Amino acid sequence: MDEKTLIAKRVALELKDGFLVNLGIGLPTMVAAHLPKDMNVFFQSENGLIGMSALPEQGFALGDLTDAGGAFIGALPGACAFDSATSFGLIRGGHLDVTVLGGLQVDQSGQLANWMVPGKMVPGMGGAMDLVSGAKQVIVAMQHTAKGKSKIVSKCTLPLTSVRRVDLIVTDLAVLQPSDEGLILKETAPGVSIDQVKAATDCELIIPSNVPEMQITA
Amino acid sequence: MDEKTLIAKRVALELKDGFLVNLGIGLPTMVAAHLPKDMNVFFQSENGLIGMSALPEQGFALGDLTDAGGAFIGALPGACAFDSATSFGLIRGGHLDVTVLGGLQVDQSGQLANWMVPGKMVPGMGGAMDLVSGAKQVIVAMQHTAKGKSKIVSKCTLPLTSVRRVDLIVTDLAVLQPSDEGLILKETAPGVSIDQVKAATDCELIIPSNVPEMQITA
Amino acid sequence: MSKLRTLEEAVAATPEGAVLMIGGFMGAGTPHRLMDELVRQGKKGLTVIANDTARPNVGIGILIDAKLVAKLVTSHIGTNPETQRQMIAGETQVELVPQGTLAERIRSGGFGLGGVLTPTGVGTTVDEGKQTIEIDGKTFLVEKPLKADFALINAKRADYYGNVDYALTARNFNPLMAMSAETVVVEAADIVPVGVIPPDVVVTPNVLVDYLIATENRHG
Amino acid sequence: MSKLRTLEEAVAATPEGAVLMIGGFMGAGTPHRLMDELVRQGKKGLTVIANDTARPNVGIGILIDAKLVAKLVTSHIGTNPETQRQMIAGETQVELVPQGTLAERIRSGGFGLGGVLTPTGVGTTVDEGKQTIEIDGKTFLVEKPLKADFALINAKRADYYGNVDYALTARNFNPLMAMSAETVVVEAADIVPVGVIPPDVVVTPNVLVDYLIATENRHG
Repeated sequence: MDEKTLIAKRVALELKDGFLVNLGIGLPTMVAAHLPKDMNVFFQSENGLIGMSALPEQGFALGDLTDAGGAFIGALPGACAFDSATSFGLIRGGHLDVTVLGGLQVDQSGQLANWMVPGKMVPGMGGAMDLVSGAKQVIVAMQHTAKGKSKIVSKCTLPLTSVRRVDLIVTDLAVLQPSDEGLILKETAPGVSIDQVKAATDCELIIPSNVPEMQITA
Repeated sequence: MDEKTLIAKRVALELKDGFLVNLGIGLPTMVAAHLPKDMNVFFQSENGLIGMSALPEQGFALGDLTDAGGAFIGALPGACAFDSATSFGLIRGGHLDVTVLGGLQVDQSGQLANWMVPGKMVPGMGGAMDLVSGAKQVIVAMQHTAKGKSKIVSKCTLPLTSVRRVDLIVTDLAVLQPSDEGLILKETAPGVSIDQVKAATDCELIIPSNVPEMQITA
Repeated sequence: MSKLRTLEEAVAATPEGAVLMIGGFMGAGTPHRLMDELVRQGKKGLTVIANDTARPNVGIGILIDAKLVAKLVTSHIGTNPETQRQMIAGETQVELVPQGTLAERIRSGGFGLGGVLTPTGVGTTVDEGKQTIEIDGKTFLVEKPLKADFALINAKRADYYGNVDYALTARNFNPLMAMSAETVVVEAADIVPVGVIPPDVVVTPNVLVDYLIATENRHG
Repeated sequence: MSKLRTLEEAVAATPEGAVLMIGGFMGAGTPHRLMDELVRQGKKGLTVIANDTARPNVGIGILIDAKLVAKLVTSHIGTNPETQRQMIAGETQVELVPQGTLAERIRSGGFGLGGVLTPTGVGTTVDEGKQTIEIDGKTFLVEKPLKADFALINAKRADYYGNVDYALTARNFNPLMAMSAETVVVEAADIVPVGVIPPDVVVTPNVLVDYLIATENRHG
């Protein structure tokens, strides 16, 4: 199993029947493919739809039915469409149960930076700031390191997405839970030791006496 | 012609093709019946409809189609329904061309009181405060006097509906236009002298050299 | 999990003293069966947020008649003399709010906004005790968001997921309230299979709705 | 009076340097014929308020390609390297706004509100130079309303009065913008007789719409 699939499968375990869920572009989108078949989760596309699905078949695309990345999607029976103010009312108003987002950095206090690298990348925050400020649960899904450097740091050096503390961080090495005291190591990835996680992390971790391995089905 | 019909007919002359218009309960509602047949005015019911009409026929009522007073209405072809926030967005946002409202008092500065008589009548302001604050034109349609006392006063003693100056006052005796300098007597009712208007008014009026009579068709 | 509830179950879930948002405008768009059942179960001490209390024996007026309402946040009570009597007698506490402000306060509660900046009411008795803010030389009132424990909603149709649309002027405050309450109870004229209401026609998204009041099935 | 205009007439009415709100999200729900005609007529110095600039040669991206945009108020330019290049080169001034804030700022402009009180952006670079307000112990940014000279709207259908509905995710910012511009221009896939769109299905009320771009009639 590649690292991205591992992360997606682990995040999928956090979703529950009836949840309204937003998946960010990229890795987070992969989560949808790893839900139990009998679980009824509603996916919101922040450009104005609940009930999005993967495009059911080649040739079934419609230019007026796209995701936040502009890619063609499908709509499940029971889908509903709405304008951007309503879409972000759902997000900011606490109606969105879970948002899964990528990250550039998460720090010891649980704050996320994921929209800008000054002088290098200025994409704009899109919906990220509203999603992190407003969702009931914010899950960051990302590689633990990039180009050999940890993305888990003591204090974000990149511009913050929100001052709100995220709820869970799922990486290819570990599951971390931010708390008042710092980041708690909740799980390690299959075959990864606690020391490997610590070595790949640029800040202190709180290590409980028992740190189980992620329970991921092949 | 009775006094209310006179007022309604005079107000009707202020409406123009394509206007969005809100008529208050009571006397203002009568304005709709006095428009030229070929004029296309859109009436907004603030409870959430554009395109309201009188009930076309006995037996054509629907409980889900009522005016702001709860009375059954009709909907013309091209009508549209919306929620209360949108309805007042249209009103507050300056999309409503004209609102015609009743009044308890209007004063020399053009401010209106029409929602409360302390100790006597506490109906609540309903939509009146938004209508007076937000409409492009506010026309007050009312009797000039009530129980022998003028409703046009130097300073409102009743609680104001808004600090915004109304645009026109149409009574059974006169048409008055508020200005920076005070109330200008624009027209007198048929058979009513300037002195009669002054006698029935509890504040100074500005009297132009030429004050025409209202042009009302029988 | 099915959202269907009997009328009795849905109202039983509403504790005495609850804060209720109730849709409707002079009775049109008010969930009438829920009103009747609240009276039958005698739920007392309610805070009601609603445009109006219609008339005695009509719409929300029947909760007033039954003396169930301790506090009322509303734009208009002029058509209900019993509400006025209870207010003057001190039996019901009444907060009068301009209608457009009431709509936006309810919306802002459900949309996660800090409140509403409105010109309506500035310089009137409505602005007493309220914060004002100057923006580009204009003065606005800061009006606070409203939230509720329960929203009681009248709909034209719901599907079994809880997607809802509304009928004409019966829409009014209903979709706003469906965003702003902890538990949203929908009394629909019809409950239809999922997929029957086209996505573009849905006004209230399914995820907002908690209970659907079962309709009576008269055949079969 | 008919609201029908040719594409050429409608765009000719837009002066150079105008403030335009343009619907669409990555091209879906952007009025493409109006985009093409703006480029053909070479309307320069525009201020564009829009969610994004899609990609080069897609959606609003074609206005960027043609260097017509002097100022851009948007939530995202990450998918359009040419917009980024123009920003960095100082050719286009870009104001980045969180998407939900952008939607509410546009709405508040058209709804006559003084602005938006949002928690989004507090404590980030977005709050620089902005007023904040404390409400019941929580801090909110005061974000100002947006208005435009023209709104360019993509619709599924319009009737000849100008009642409009939208298709799926092509709705996005379009109905908000239709409330907030002096002149509203609608490019609809279909223009249908008055009465064809049911009152409950209309999203943008006819009175907001000024011009309807005539569709090509291919029969008869």
